[in-house]
Amino acid sequence: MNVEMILSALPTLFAGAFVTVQLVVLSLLLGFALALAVAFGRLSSNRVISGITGAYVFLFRSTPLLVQIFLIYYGLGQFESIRESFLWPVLREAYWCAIIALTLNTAAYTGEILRGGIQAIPFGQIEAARALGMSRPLLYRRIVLPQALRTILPAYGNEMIQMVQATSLASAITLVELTGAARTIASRSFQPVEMFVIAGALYLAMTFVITQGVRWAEKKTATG
Amino acid sequence: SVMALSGCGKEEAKQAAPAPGGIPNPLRVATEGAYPPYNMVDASGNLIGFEIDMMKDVCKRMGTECQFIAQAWDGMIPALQAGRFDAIVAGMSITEERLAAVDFSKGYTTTPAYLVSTNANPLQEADYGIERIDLTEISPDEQAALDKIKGLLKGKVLGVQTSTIHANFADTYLADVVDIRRYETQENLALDLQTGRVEVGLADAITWNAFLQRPEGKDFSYFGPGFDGGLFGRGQGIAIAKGRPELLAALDKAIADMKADGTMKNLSVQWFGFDSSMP
Amino acid sequence: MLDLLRFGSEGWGDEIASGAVMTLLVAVSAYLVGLFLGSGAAAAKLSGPAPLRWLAALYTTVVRGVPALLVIWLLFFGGSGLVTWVATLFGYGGRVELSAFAVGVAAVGIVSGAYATEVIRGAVRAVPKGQLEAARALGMGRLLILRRILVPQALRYALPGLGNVWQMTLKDTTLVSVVSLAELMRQAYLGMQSTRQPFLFYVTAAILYMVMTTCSEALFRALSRRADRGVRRAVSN
Amino acid sequence: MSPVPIVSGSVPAVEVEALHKRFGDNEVLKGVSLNAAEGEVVALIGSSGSGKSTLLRCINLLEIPDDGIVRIGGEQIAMKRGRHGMMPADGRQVERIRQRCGMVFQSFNLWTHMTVLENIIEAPVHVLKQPKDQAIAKAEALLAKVGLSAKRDAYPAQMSGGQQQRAAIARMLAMEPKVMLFDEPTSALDPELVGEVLKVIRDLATEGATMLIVTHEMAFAREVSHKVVFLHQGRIEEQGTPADLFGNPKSERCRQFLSRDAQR
Amino acid sequence: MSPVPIVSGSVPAVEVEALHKRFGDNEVLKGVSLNAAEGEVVALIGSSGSGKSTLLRCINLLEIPDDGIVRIGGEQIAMKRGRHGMMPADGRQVERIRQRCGMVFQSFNLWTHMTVLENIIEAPVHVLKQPKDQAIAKAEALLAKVGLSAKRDAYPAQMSGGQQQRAAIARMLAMEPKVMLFDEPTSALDPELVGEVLKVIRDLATEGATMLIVTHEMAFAREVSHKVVFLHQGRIEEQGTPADLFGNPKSERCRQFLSRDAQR
Ligand SMILES: Nc1ncnc2c1ncn2[C@@H]1O[C@H](COP(=O)(O)OP(=O)(O)OP(=O)(O)O)[C@@H](O)[C@H]1O
Ligand SMILES: Nc1ncnc2c1ncn2[C@@H]1O[C@H](COP(=O)(O)OP(=O)(O)OP(=O)(O)O)[C@@H](O)[C@H]1O
Ligand SMILES: [Mg+2]
Ligand SMILES: [Mg+2]
Repeated sequence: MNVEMILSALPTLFAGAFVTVQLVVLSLLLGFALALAVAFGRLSSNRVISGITGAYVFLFRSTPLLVQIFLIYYGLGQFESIRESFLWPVLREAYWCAIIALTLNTAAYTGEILRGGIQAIPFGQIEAARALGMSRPLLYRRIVLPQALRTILPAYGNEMIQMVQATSLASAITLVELTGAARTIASRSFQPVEMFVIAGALYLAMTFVITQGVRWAEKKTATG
Repeated sequence: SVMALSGCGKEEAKQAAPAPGGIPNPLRVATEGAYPPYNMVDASGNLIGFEIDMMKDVCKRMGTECQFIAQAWDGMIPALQAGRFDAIVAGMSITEERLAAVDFSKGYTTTPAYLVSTNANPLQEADYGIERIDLTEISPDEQAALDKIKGLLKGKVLGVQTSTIHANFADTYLADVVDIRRYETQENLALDLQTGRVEVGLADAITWNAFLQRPEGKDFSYFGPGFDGGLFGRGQGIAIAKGRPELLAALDKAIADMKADGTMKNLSVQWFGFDSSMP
Repeated sequence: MLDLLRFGSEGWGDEIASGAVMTLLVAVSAYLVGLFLGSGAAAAKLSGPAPLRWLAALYTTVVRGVPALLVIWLLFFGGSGLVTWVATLFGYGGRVELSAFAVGVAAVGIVSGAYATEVIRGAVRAVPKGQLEAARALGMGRLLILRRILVPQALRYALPGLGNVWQMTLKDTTLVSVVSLAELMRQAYLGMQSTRQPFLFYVTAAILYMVMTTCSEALFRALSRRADRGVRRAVSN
Repeated sequence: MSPVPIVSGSVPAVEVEALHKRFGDNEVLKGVSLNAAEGEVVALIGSSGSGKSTLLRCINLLEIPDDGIVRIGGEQIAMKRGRHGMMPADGRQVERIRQRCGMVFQSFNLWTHMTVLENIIEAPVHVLKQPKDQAIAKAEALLAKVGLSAKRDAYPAQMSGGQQQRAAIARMLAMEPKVMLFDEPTSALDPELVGEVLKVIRDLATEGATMLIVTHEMAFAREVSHKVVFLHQGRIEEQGTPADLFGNPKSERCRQFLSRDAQR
Repeated sequence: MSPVPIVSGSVPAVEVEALHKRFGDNEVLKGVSLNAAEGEVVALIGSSGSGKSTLLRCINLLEIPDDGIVRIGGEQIAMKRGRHGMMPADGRQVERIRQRCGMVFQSFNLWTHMTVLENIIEAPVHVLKQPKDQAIAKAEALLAKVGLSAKRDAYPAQMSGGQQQRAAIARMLAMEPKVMLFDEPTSALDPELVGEVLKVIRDLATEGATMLIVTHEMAFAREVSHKVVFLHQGRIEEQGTPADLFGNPKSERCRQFLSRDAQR
């Protein structure tokens, strides 16, 4: 193993890892916000709203993420009208295409998880809040979501970890994130194993941070 | 596919016991089946293509029987090392990187690499003063043309297919002037040429021909000289696990014979439309 | 153009269909393996002795931490060696070759199991304590409580998460093409590369995946309805 | 001992007219009409399943009545015809009315993710927008009143049945509602604590709060209420002052119901 | 009325010796010793939070005591030192004992995914391996006895508090346990139903069942029990026949506790 070569590769790998972290954090944040809307949409008594969100969830959960990334990056780029619209400066960039695709994808899965968590809340808990005159938004913010989040923590941990893995697909649209960086160096340096071991360790570290975070949150929300 | 671990698992490279004389019968040959016209699958699921025909001939000359296995590109080299088959014939270019992991027969085909852009691009108009650049030994003329190309490409976005000799070439010769984008497949590179996200693409002539002949490719053309030799120099070869000299020698002999009696050229013309066999 | 999808030797229909069958076979078997592993690991995490808990934590962290493809490769290239080694311990001499199908199912199942673990663990935690106490107070044994009370109630909380894991497993089957299993995506890719009709083949594959997911969604919904019997919901849909 | 005199009785604080409610085929309320003047304490008695809880739940719209009118402080809850029968026309109005109309549940329904103190200050801080420290001060006073100061930071799962019930009462009192609905507020309490609750209810009544109390303890009903209502199979079979109803029940069914108690 | 005479008293059906239980810093049971002869009905009274529920839960090992001995029908529950303090040495033994030792919970804990009938036949069919039709026949008889025949196929969420409580009692009775632990079995019941439960308990006592009953209703305790035990802050402060304990309490604390009830 060539230590010098590995040292010289580290800056590139870390730069790639930084892009990965950005993708994960941004798409998780945006995705969660969207997921809330999706979950509420699915639970809405308005048939149109629940129908639309249902279709969205179905579409994004039933097709591979890679296909979604491709469609957003290559598919939308096919249309002359999009290339000439104000959207193009954003859609032109692989970075934003990746964020959009990852966000839409995680929102569909997270929305489903959230819906399950919300529906699992015991009836009486919500009634008590209603009886005290809480408005719907307040009820959701103070009672429903805190309790739902507690039950969905493990499942949402899964989703966050899968997002870390999923960012590697962004290398398919030329983004040099961690996997992309490792590949590029590997194909130049003839030392693929070392590169992928390092990249793997970095991914594992990110996963570890998430699992520990979930464990911490679980402990913190445990109530007797 | 997330990671290409080509070259991984050297330590487990224990081959199946070699047959007497070192030539197994049948010879298990892996191919991708998705790289026309080198290798592909027809509508009834049969493997066909230049390499399939060639390999059948090679096997006949070695006095053995070919048994083809269709295998995704990603797992090929590790599976070869693990002894799951004896040879890979999949349009695989002979590169230093791969030579560290496996042995290659002599090359059987080669094609020059070309740059492509839209017809309207000013790059098309420039005079490069030379048709071919042989990277094995770069002459002053060739160096001048190379410098001119670098000058004109400065600041532009160049697309290549990832982990290919073309990517290596771009890394070695152009990395300081262009922004290199890496694509999983040639198809994707072609798509981004059309959207304008990349201005210039680099790939081999056979691949470009297929694109330029399609309706989407009608707005695009080659420009500048073709590149071969040096980095590109070794062409495509048959990969086998390390430490099987008899098999390697037999493959080399069969290929040399096919080149000598014109079989290779005929097959090439039949499948590619021109002679791309290596001298 | 649709001629390309005919069955028989002129068309790709039979190849695509066999790919879809292979995908389903691998996915269903792997999902079952995953549920089995996931239940075991969740049980270990919830109430196992310390060594088992650590083992389960290691399993879920590592397997979820590295790309699924890597797990498949490790099994594909390391699995035969391991099995051979075990076989020699039992006095068997030759080399054992694992079938590609077994390796593919095992690998995807191991990944699926790591995710299922967390879903199941969360669901079990969500079952109100009183429900289990009532069963214990009636002298029901651990297995009986598990079968009659815990599983039916935990299913209510687990089904959405398990649905997600199923979707993931179904899509992870595309990775088994590296062990030369001709699943749907691989067949579509072959057809596309050989005919240069990417649109046709990708759309066909996508539609087939959607058919599979539609059917499985319906199944999960039916299961959910059954699991939710007797539940009074303040939030419904 | 007998209940405090009613302070004011000009406008009925709660008015229910011809209320109907069915679950599937099962008609649980078959036209119930009921008045409670301001400051009046009404005890609801009746056998299990007679619809007492359902009646309370209909009054603050936790259950949507199929038919009938509910007025709180003279304000009628506007209803409209929805997809599945009737529904409230104005969500805001329902929220506003619920703020003035507190409820203690038969099964307590404390929020499991909050400590007792958090349970109590939740609605004052977030619904009434009281400053947090003020809400805490009041919550602590209430906890002291119901004898739960030591359990301030315990979660519901860590408390005994009686402790949960008292916490639920404190949670409602913190909102200082004008109308209070109690669903068996003393079911988990020992005689000593029942006495405490009785005292609290008397105090509240003097301050003008109107109360509807479902109870199984006839002695408690007799002591606490100005009016007793006997519900039977979804109908009001009889109502009157405690003295009248307990002393001299008119309907056969009511006599029978009370006889069991008298035997002891 | 007074309790039925004890049929047999040779071997104590339940024996508790020096039981200790703490939750964190809070010592809830501080050395409780208690006997119940076969066929004896023991009423447990005491203020809220005094440890009554915890004591019942320790007896059938739903809560693991920190120290002390529990014997059921003369059989001592073997304990060993485990990871977190004490634990039962033999899971089988615990299951066997629980089959003979039924419990009705303060919060009912009916299984929400099963109808009332399914709740009742669950343990007889799967634990005692009774034939299903036989179990159903018996369940229906029990439902009739507690007045719930109409709710046979209802889910717990569709029932009133009193209906749930009666279903929980029926679920326990279906196992025909020798020892029965009741945690406030009448809290949600009206006087009429309390009378019914009283009758059931008397019948069971004549048949030789031993019962420990936590209750807040002193009248009920007086009528149903052979022995009354007053628990105060985790200790048994006083015990005796109902006549003695209610008529002439010795300890100051007990007198005070009972005085509230007498006032009414
Ligand atoms: N799981 C627990 N964690 C911490 N404290 C607990 C737990 N369970 C009970 N306690 C505490 O133990 C004490 C006794 O509780 P227990 O339920 O035995 O009381 P109780 O006598 O049944 O009262 P009640 O009549 O109100 O039901 C209470 O102070 C309670 O807060
Ligand atoms: N959500 C529901 N679905 C179906 N039936 C219900 C529902 N809620 C209540 N019921 C039925 O309505 C009837 C009245 O219930 P309610 O809870 O009002 O009785 P209650 O008078 O409060 O009795 P208890 O004294 O036992 O609490 C009961 O027969 C009950 O089974
Ligand atoms: Mg009720
Ligand atoms: Mg208790």
